[in-house]
Amino acid sequence: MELVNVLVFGLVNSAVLALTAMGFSLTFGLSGVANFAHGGLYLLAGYTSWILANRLNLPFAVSAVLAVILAALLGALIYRLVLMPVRGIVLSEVIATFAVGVAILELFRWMGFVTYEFNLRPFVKGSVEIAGVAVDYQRILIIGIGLVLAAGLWYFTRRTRIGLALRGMAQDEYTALSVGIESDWAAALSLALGAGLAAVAALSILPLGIISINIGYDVLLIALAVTVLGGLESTTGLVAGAFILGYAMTFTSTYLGPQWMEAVYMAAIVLVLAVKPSGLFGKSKELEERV
Amino acid sequence: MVKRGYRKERLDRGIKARSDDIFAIASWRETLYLILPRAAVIVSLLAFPLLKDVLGHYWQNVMLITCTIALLALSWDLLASVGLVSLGQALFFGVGAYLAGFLSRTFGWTPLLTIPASTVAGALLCTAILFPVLRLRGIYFGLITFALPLLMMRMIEATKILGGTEGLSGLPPLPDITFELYLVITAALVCAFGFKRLMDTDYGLVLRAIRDNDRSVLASGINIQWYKAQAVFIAALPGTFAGAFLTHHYQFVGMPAFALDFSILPLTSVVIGGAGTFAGAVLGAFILVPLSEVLRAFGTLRVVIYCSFLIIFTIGLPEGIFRFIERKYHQFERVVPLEEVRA
Amino acid sequence: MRTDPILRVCNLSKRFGGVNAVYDVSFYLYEGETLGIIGPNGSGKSTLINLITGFVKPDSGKVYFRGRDITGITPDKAVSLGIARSFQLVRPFYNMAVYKNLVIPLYSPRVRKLKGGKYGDRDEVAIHLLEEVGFERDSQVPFKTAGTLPHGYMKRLELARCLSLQPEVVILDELFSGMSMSEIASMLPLLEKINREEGRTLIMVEHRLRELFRVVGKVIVLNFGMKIAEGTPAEVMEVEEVRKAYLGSEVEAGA
Amino acid sequence: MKRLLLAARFIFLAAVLVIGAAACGGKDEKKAAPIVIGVPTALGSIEGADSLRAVQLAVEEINAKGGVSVKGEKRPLAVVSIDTREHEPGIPVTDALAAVDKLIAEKKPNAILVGAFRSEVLLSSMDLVAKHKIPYITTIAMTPDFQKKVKEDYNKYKYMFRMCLNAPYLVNYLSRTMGFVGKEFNFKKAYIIVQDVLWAKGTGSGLEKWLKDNGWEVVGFDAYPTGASDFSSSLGKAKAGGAQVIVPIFDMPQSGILLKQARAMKVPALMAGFISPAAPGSAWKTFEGEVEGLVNLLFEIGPMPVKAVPRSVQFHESYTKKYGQEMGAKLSGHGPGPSYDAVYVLAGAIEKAGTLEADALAAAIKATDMEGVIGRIKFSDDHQVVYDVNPKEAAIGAVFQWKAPGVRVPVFPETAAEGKIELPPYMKN
Repeated sequence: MELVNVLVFGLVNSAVLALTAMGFSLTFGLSGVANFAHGGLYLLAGYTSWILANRLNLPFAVSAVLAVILAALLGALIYRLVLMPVRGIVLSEVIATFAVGVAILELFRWMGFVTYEFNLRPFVKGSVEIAGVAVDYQRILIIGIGLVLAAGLWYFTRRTRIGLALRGMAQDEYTALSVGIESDWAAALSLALGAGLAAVAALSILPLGIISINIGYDVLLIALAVTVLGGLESTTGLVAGAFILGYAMTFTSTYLGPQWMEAVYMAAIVLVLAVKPSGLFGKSKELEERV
Repeated sequence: MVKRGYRKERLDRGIKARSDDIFAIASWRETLYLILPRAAVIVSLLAFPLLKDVLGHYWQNVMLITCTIALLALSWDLLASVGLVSLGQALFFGVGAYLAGFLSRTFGWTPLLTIPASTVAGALLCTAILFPVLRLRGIYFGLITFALPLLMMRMIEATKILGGTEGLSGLPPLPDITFELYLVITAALVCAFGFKRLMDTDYGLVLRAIRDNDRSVLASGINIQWYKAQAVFIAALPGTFAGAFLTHHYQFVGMPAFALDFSILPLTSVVIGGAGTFAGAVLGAFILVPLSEVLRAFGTLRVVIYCSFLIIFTIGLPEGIFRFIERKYHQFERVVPLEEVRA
Repeated sequence: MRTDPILRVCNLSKRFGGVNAVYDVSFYLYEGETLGIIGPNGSGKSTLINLITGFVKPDSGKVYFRGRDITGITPDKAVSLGIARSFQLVRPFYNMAVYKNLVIPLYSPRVRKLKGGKYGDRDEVAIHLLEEVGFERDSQVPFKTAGTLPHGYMKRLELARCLSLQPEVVILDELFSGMSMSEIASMLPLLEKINREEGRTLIMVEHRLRELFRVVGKVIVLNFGMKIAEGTPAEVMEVEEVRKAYLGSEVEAGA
Repeated sequence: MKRLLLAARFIFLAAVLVIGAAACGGKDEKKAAPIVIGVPTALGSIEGADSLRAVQLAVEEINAKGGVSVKGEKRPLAVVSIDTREHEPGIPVTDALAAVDKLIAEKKPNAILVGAFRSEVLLSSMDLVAKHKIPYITTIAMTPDFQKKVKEDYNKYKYMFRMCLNAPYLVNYLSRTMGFVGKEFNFKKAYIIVQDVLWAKGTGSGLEKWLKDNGWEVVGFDAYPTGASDFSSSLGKAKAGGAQVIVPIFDMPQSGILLKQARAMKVPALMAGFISPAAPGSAWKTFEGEVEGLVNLLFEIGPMPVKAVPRSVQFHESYTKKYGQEMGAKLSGHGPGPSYDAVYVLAGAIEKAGTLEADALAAAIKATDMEGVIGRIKFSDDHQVVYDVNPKEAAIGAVFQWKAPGVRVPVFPETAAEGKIELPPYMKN
């Protein structure tokens, strides 16, 4: 019973982590930009959907679609306005996007989105019993969405022409130019796709609780943790990282006590990286192998 | 087609101290030209504590925090010149802060003893903590260092050591604010000029070489890990000092000593000021911290405005303010008629 | 009765992802000797050097230096013992002045132990070394940033870096590639001086066989990671396998 | 050059923004030498923002009646606030203290109300306040160490008072609730889930001790780090262990997940404790009725009107009138009540002392005895307002239960109760 509980919710937690980090990982894999505005975009989508549904009384589905589109547009805009002038200076990219993310989050705080009333509707209500453990449909849906998106992402970057070209560009711009893709356009697209994925994640995960601003900061940390553990640019790594952390958390929480959850989580990252510095599935950038 | 017009021409004044080339200072005027900017900074910083009646207690406190962040920024800049990009300066700060708290709580030492002791011991401890991950490069090293302070925080929270979530309060204070100011300002100045001098020696050359091309350094018979460890130790010194110092200033140390702000602020200071110059790091801190204080008037909007400034600076002056000023100081512009250009 | 060989390589092997980069290679070299390592592209020459100098750890086999086991030693330790190498793809410290490039090796524990030296002194030593490898006297070249050097000069800088370490064994990885005939011609006396007058043991990996054979007394030939021949240049070129492997690949490369 | 132009344009835009904001932000309405009340707290937090609004409400009321008389002269009250951002992750204590410092140095407040949000900020700002000798009434941070420190060095810290309750009182309310539940429904098994912060853990372990002493079985006691977003392990254990009551003690928004997850996992237990998002009146709508049956603490009354304390009803009405129906419904369960009262305590003390001098004022505050929103206000020797169960004798917190169709029914203490704890619908069949 307890084991079933751990297995089921470990899976749920892994899916939540994977979904949360997916947008960040995609953007990094396609354009090499570490988008530290990820958390800001995530919450932006959540709040936008809430405002549209509760203030303008739009149907939930419409509000969700609009929120995803808005996040994607903003992602592209961030590239155009903020990232393009500092393209290639990694530190400036990180700081600029981090500042954008914090600005988004704190703008919502200033506008008074700090109270406890921001609740997104789950896609489906109710729960079902799996081997004696009751799980709600929303969590099962999260697993499903996570799986579908991860598979889609893998297919997109490995099998489609445009995906391959985009990925090629992250390594070598000439290749991409020869396929006829303009570098800036592609990078903007990768930011937009990443932001869109962040929005999808927000709309499926946020209904589990209520929306609050500090979640935005946590989301960025989760995205970093998962992708670093798995290897920054790899979809397989993303899934592996999410599973390791998700189950590590659930196991720790059940058998060691929840207060150890984050300590174990952090220790796992530090340990993995100390042994395999570029993450589980990342391309190694160690000295020995560059010679 | 023939275009006529004027263009601006930039000329180098050609007076620089300690460049890679051989140089000679010819006259008093040129000596003054070189020394004046440095002297002005040192004098005005050292004069600051004397103005306590004019500026009041609050701005003195701001000065303390500014210098603290400047120290952490200097530490960041030194690490970066060996090629280690840290996203976790809070580690140094927190280790120093907690060591000072621990030493004075357990052994009852005075701050005059705990500060130097925890500065050195803290730097050693940080070096030991970071040693296994020194072979990581680029963003991976950054992300590990990002995680380490958070890990420390969680460890203290989970194990309840060193006061757990409550922290240690009621620690002994330093004599008075003037003393504190002189201590921290001197530390910042010594680090800024000392680091600059250090990087100009052959030793510093080796450190810079490790960042540029570690393969050749290795083939030159130099143990990279060992030199990186030394660099981490040196870089940790100002950080642990800052932590120990603020612990005694506030007579309190707690989990927020590992707070994200202590990682982010130094980093942004360097980016604003200009990396690799040390003076830029200090300048950045002296812009960002007071700016953030001035912006307090805006309440919760403050952070948004602050972030906007940050974005503008990073986009507008990617080389950093210090390099910009330096260039302007060493060059003069004049307008010359444009030669005929055939297009 | 001679002493131990200065360098002895026994059954060295290394696999990269299922491919034998170096397989069961053995040779030895006495102090003051010269050795050429030749073979077609991808035959494992550079890997062999990486294995000896510690940049890559071997899967099996041993390396001895003056009878002492140095298998899997770190590169900086190898230098400390007196084994210096150059790289095929030269990457100097682009942002530093040329002579400052040499201050780095001059700062190494080996040189400090042998010569001492302090800040400022090393600059002079560096400039002197540069003159030795053929940088014109009194020119401004040593004071330019290394990134602006033409390729031939970069190669010489790389050689100067090796020599600055006062090594007992000098391993040069394709020193001549990218150099003009006249440049190579000017290098040959220098190499002879290093070997004959200064008594340093010399190992050269080369494609330019004719020039190589003027310097080295002994040659080993690699193909697909395996040693297929060993001997004096004349002996080696008589071996059928060598001619086939070498000419075959040359033809392929030409096609 | 182009880049510079770009930068210049951006800086210009930013300057316009700043100046514009400054123009909007400036609100000077100085009359004859107002008495300045400083409010340094986390204004971005719900507790901090509501507390500031409550203080402003009280100040307006007092000013409408002409102000506070000091030695016969009627002087108005003025509020100056500063945001300390304490509630945000990654903000060091030093930053919050710098804000307090700035407020003191620049606005020279005669007294400070509301004050620190986090316990460690409260503790570390005590020395600062002692140095400046400013009467300080704190209404949010709850650490028991505050009283310990006041007791240890009374002369130094005598300017500091606390009007919100602290952990021991919470234990008292919760244990009495549990006593009632145990008797009424014959429950004997409880599961405690707390946030891994000082006050919550303190409350949790205090309650655990009481439960064990009174014949309960504590099935489990888990502490979750702030920001945790999955509670499946504890809920699973609670369900498997047959816990009849789950005691959650959380003041983070993510505890909303706990509430929803307990329903999703069909845990057949009564929830009785503190979940901050479930405290305001708007929670029924937010959680779409899933809060039904939840027994929740209200740290201090005021945000929820209790008929037995007329001032609380009055407060709620005037708050709703000033800030609107919606704001009234969102009022935080912790902070606003005592913050509102603190202004009246201060005003009363000033009139009684007849001076703004700190020592006299502190003594006058210490001697306070008045009817407030939170009940009867009296300070103990260690400068903590006494909380108990009878609003005629002491300040009270309250325990309420969410009942259909979305009302909060006070169920404890008996003196203020308007209903009884009932089993939620999911436990009835």
